[in-house]
Amino acid sequence: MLRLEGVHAYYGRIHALKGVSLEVREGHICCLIGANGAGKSTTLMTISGITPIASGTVTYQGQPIHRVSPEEIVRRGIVQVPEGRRIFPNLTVQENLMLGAYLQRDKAEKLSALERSFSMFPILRERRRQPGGTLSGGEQQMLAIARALMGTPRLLLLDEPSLGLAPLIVERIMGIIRQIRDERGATILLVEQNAQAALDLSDYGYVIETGEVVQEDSARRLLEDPRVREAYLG
Amino acid sequence: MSRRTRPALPPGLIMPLIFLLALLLPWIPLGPSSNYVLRVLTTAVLYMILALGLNIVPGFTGLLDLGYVGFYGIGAYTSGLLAIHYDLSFWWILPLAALNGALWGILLGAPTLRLTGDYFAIVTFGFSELVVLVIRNELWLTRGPMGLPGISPPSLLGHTLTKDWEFFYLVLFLLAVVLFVVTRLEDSRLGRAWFAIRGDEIAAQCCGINLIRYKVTAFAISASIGAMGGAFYAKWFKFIHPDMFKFWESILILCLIVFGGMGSIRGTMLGALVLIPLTEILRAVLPQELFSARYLIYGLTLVLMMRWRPAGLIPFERAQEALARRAEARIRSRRGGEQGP
Amino acid sequence: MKKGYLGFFVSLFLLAGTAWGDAIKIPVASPFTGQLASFGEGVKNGALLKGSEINASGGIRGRKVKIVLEDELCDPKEAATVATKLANDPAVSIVVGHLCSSATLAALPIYRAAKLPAISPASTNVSIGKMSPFYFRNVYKDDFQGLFLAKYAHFVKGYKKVAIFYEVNDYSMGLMLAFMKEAKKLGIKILGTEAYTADTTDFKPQLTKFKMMKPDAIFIPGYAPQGTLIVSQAVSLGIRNAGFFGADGLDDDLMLKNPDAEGLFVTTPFLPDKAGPRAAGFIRAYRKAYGKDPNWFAANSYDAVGLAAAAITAVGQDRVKIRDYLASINTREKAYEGVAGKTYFDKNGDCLKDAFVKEIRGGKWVSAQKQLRQ
Amino acid sequence: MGPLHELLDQSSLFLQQLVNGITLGGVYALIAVGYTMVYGVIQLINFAHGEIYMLGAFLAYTMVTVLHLPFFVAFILTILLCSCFGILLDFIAYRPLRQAPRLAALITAIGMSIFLQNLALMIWGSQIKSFPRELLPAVFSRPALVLGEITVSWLQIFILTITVLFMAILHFIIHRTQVGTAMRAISHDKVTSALMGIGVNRVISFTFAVGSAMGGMAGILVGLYYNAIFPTMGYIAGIKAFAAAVLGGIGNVPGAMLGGGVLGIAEVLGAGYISSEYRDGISYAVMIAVILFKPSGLIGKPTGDKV
Amino acid sequence: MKTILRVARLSKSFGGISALQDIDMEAREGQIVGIIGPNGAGKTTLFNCLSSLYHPSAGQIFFGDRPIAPEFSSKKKKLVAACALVFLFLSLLWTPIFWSLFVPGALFKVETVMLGLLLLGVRFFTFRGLRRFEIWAWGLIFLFLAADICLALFLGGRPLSQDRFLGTSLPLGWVGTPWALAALPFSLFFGLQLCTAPARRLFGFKIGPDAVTRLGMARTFQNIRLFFHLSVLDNVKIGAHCTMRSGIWRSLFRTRRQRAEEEGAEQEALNLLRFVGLEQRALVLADALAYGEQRRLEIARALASRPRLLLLDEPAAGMNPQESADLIRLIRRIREKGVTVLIIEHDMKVMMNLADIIYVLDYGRMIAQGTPEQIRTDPKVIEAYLGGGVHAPA
Repeated sequence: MLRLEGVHAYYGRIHALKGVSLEVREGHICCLIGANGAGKSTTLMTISGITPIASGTVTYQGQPIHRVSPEEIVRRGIVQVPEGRRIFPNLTVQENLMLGAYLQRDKAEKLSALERSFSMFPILRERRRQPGGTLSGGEQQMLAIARALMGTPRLLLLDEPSLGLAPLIVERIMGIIRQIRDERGATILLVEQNAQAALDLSDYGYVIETGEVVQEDSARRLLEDPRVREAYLG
Repeated sequence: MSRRTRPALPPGLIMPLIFLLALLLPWIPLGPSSNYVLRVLTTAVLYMILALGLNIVPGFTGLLDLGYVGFYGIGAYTSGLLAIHYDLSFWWILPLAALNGALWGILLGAPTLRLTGDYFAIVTFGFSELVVLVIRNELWLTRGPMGLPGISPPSLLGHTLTKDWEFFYLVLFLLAVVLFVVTRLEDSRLGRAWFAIRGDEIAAQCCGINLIRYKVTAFAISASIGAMGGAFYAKWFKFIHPDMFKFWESILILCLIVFGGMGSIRGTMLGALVLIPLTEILRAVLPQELFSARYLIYGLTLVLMMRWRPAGLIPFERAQEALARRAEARIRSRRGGEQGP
Repeated sequence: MKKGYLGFFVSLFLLAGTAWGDAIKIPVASPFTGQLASFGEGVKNGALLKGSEINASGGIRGRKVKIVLEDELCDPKEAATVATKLANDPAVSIVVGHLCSSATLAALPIYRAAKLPAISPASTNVSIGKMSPFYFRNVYKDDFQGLFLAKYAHFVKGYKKVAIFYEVNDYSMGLMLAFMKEAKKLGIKILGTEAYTADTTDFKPQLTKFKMMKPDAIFIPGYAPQGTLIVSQAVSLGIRNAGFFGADGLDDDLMLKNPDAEGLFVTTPFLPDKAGPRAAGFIRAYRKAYGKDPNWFAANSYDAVGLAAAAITAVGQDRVKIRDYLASINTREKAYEGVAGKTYFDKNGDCLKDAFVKEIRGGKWVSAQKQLRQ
Repeated sequence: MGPLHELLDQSSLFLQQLVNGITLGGVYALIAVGYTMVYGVIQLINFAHGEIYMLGAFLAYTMVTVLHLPFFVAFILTILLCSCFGILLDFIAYRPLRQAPRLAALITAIGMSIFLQNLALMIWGSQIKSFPRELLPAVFSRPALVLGEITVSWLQIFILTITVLFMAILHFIIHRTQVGTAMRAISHDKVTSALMGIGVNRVISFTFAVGSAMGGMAGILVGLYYNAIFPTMGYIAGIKAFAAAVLGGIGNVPGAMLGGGVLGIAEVLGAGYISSEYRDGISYAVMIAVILFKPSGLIGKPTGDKV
Repeated sequence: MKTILRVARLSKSFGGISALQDIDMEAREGQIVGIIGPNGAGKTTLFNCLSSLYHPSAGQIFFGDRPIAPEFSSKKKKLVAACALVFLFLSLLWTPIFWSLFVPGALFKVETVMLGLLLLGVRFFTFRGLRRFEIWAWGLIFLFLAADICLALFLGGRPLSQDRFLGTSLPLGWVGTPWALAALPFSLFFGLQLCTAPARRLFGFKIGPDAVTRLGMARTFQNIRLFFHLSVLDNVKIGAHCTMRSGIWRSLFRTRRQRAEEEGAEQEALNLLRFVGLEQRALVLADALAYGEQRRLEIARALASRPRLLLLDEPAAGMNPQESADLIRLIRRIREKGVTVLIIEHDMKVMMNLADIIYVLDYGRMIAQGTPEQIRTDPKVIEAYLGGGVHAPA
């Protein structure tokens, strides 16, 4: 479904990606694990078309998308939940959600999408009139995911959904991610530091280190790999 | 140091050589218009001084100062009033004007320098407009829009300066003084602190640099150089008028340093040397209707420079590389000294 | 044109001074562009007309005269640069200019240092006269004009209470001070003074204040672009039974476009129908050349060029001699007979001339029925 | 004159000044909206906004006098042209610098402002132009309301109505429509907005278009009200409108309205009661004071810089 | 071992969301103290509070015995508020009265009322600043006094009618001047009082990051913050800023003292660069360095201020294993120089064999503290760090 080949990218002055190649298959949950500053977020940003790539290709359903505007990428069904949630704190929950369906022109369609996300995250319905900034961390993460789902993505990019959340909530979020794949049929590319949680959930995994993919395998085998255990699981 | 190109001359010699050339300039026979050429060059050197002064704030500390002309005006009026009411010699007036400029720089800078960039620019702009308003309206002090005529020319050892070449030498001398000050400060603890502030305010703070204090210092020095320029201007023109210190002047000077390279001393001087005579050339070349709109070209310069060459003709980095080269020479000579005996 | 110099800096500087060949150069420095360009236009037309007339009658001592226009935008700084350029040009022996007093004051020290005489057709500021022995003007001073206006307002119009709305500039304030001084003597009550700056367009706060004072008249010692706005804003505020008057700054056709300005009167140094017989030819020629009536700027600059030409004819192109010649025109008997009356200078280079009053009637400038003689 | 009479005079003077001030404030508010919207979305002080206001006045003037269009057609056309011009300005000058340091964008804005001002000087000359009265709807020059000594003209009412109307429309656009929500989102976080599929540049262009339309409209109204159009009119008005925007809280449309009103009244009362020489000084002083003591303005929310 | 840093009940919240809650920790001289926790746990916020870039919402920080973030007891807060209020009322009443003393009838003039209203607004914000212990607010009070004096001078001899050309006004207010002169020493005294140490102690002003650095606490940043346009050597010399003394005049005249100081700083900077292994790169501009080199340069810059406590914010981020190993050696050597080190790292492995004591932050709270051994086996840590249900290998 999505394929990166030899992608080089710069983050400011830093050569953040040094030839990353990876592939996400339709219907899979695929995860990208690595330390801080390894280039995980940059990878997602290049897929979404925010960070321009210096060389290499990104293809989505057979078409190159690395020269396409972020807007068009979203229109084609790749939606990202950025790191640190990045909800709009001054907008209400409902406005946040409606922004997720920005490209959807049909009003009725929008409302039904809103209804769906409220049924998936009942807590958001209660808080629909509150500014996004007043939600707790977990609620914000749910809002961020719900907002991304409003655009009915075919490929969902999740950047560290467990960031700064209490373990119980992390578990819930992970459950939701699986639910999204199962119920909505979306393909998911998950970037995580919390390797254990991520690998538990995923079908396939990549390990990224200082801008290079150093290991890839099915999630189960990665979990058992001594090197991965040593490096990321403490 | 990959980008480095070694100059044909030792770097320490270039400036004195240029000065020497400048000193010879009045004696090059240029026919009847040589005095006109000299006057244009005097203006250019005056603007070099002003640009060097302004450069300290946006160039060294990275804050956009739109109120520079306010200090220029303060200097000019200090000079004019002191000359008229107290008949002081130029050599007293000069430091007094600089001091007055610095005083106002501190007064303005202390509360405003904690503002972020855009707001700071706006406040300084407001300040310069207020200065012009005060000059224009306080008749008892400045004669307002009547201007201040009859300022006596400067004198040296009992000789009153009247000739154009004498003023040219005087302004060159001032330039040398300002250049001395600016280059010395550039390569000192103070200069490094300014550069640090320009680079990254938070990191600079975490290096122990008191932002407000160093910004205010920069502002005060910049203001006093501006005021010195104004003092010379008043003594040179012998007449000053509030209209001479309008916002346009600030823009013109800003344009000089943007064109030459913000933060680079040589760039700043080059900017003045190119753009000021250009005005005179435009006067000769352009039809009159277009000449009155010549600021169009300055505006365009700002826009285009920012778009295509934001660092100017001689970028800040080049100046820093030059500093590094100087440090290298210093270290090498010290090593040589150690190994010698 | 000067397009030929589009080359090198140096050659440009070298040539800029000397390229007009054999003709006698008489530079005219005034604002020909900028806010005050409409005043400069009169200066330009008058000077050019005189120049071509001199040439048509055989030039000065057989040499042609060339009027060189120097634009200084009424900006003191520009004026100083222009002055330097002229002062250093050996082909220039006398300058006609400048128009604005601030420009004149900036240029003065330079002319003085270069011993270059200059005649201003329009700088009325009081302080100019004493600044330089090389400076002359064939226009009256502000103090005279202000005094004259006060007298006129008192004796002819019979105003008792006057409010003054002045611009913050040398011209306007000089007029105001002179007016107030005389008004005090004559017993006119000054209800108040308010100021505005040149780039203002909203005069309502000040006018509202005037409205409550109920003045007989509002004195506007400013320029026409603002004057017309002031008048129409005053009328729109409901100031209806007050008269408006100003000085020569308001003497501009711009005022005529404003229907509210009906009845406004101004002083002027030159009135076509009150001028002597000498002026008739000038007015005819001017109408023919430019299709309109000359204003006082045109008349004065016509005279100033005439004076310059007379001086050159008399003593040649030596700057100091020209100055001495001009300074010697110091009695009414020796006066230069121009289209705007006789011109002779006092020891400061100032001149004493009559002022006339004209007013707007039926959308046209007409001379006031009652004139006041000195 | 009895004391009662004087009191009456004084109070009607005050009321008339208030009317003048409110009208002036309405004009400031209309210009200030352009600053506020652009600043709100991309944190840029669009110095050239005052020039758009000036262009608005000149375009309408040209259309009325040269092309002989009816006034209201010229009015609409000018507004449209101005908004196109705003988009163009953004496209040429600011878009290439979106990633550049803010200083660069600010200098570009100043350069653009000077460029436009002098361009207008070149095209239209520096002399003050005014709308020929016979080409305007006659109602503008008639007083609408004369209450004793107080006069309110139809034009004043027209200006105020338009100001209030458009402020309401803008408030609606920003808070109730999708593009308004997008604007607010972009002002907070451009990257995330792009990730939501919002065409960031398009929304910014829209912002420029709306702001410039308001500026152009203000230009026409001022041209009518004071009957004076000249190339430097945008410079002072622009700065004062910026002061109004800051006073109200920059990035905040009702704030612009409030700030404009307060500044207009302060200026007129200041000119009327304190010193007419320092009239511009009052605006500058208010602006400096607000920036120093409460940069977030009267009703703006403070925004902290993140480390 | 002396305690060098003590944090007590530190809390920090941003607009209602608390990033740190009730943090207690301390560092002793010569220790390497680790702070770990997952991303977003509030580690960097803690550092920002320590280096005074943020002011904590509550709690205290002591560096040695100096308070960096003094806590204001409610009693003290009330005292300050009362003082401020009294001052405000006094000055509000005082201004028109003061003016009316030399401007006849000023009390009843529109001008006075309007200016009074304007000043009322300004004074209101001053009042707020005072309550928030912002030092500028006190500066403002100073300014008010100055403004009153200037207005006295300015308006003094002038009749307040619009008509200043007819009135006989003197350029300086000969009536106002004595009053102003009388007020001057009073305001000077008052202002100076506020700047002196006892006043500072009473009101407990916040101190800025620069002051913290001068006290001997230096730091690095998670996202590298170098002066990229300057040379590597100059970066380190800027770090040494607070060890140097020469000001404008000495720099202008290049006195012997200044030259010696510069030379010394340069030598020390070169030594430090050798210490971190960047000596060869001393004269290139910092943006030409590779990522790992930039991190080391940041450490060198921080060391140049001769700190007693060094804060390292994720120094190993983005490094490969080889580089992190070098880094660990470097940090050990720093400790050997007698510098206490406080490290943030989310990578447990680095911390385990480096730190003497580890604090674990999670979700803004301190959930555990102890030696690496204790931490490794703490169930709460394992849960927070690795997610529920999994046990880390012992």
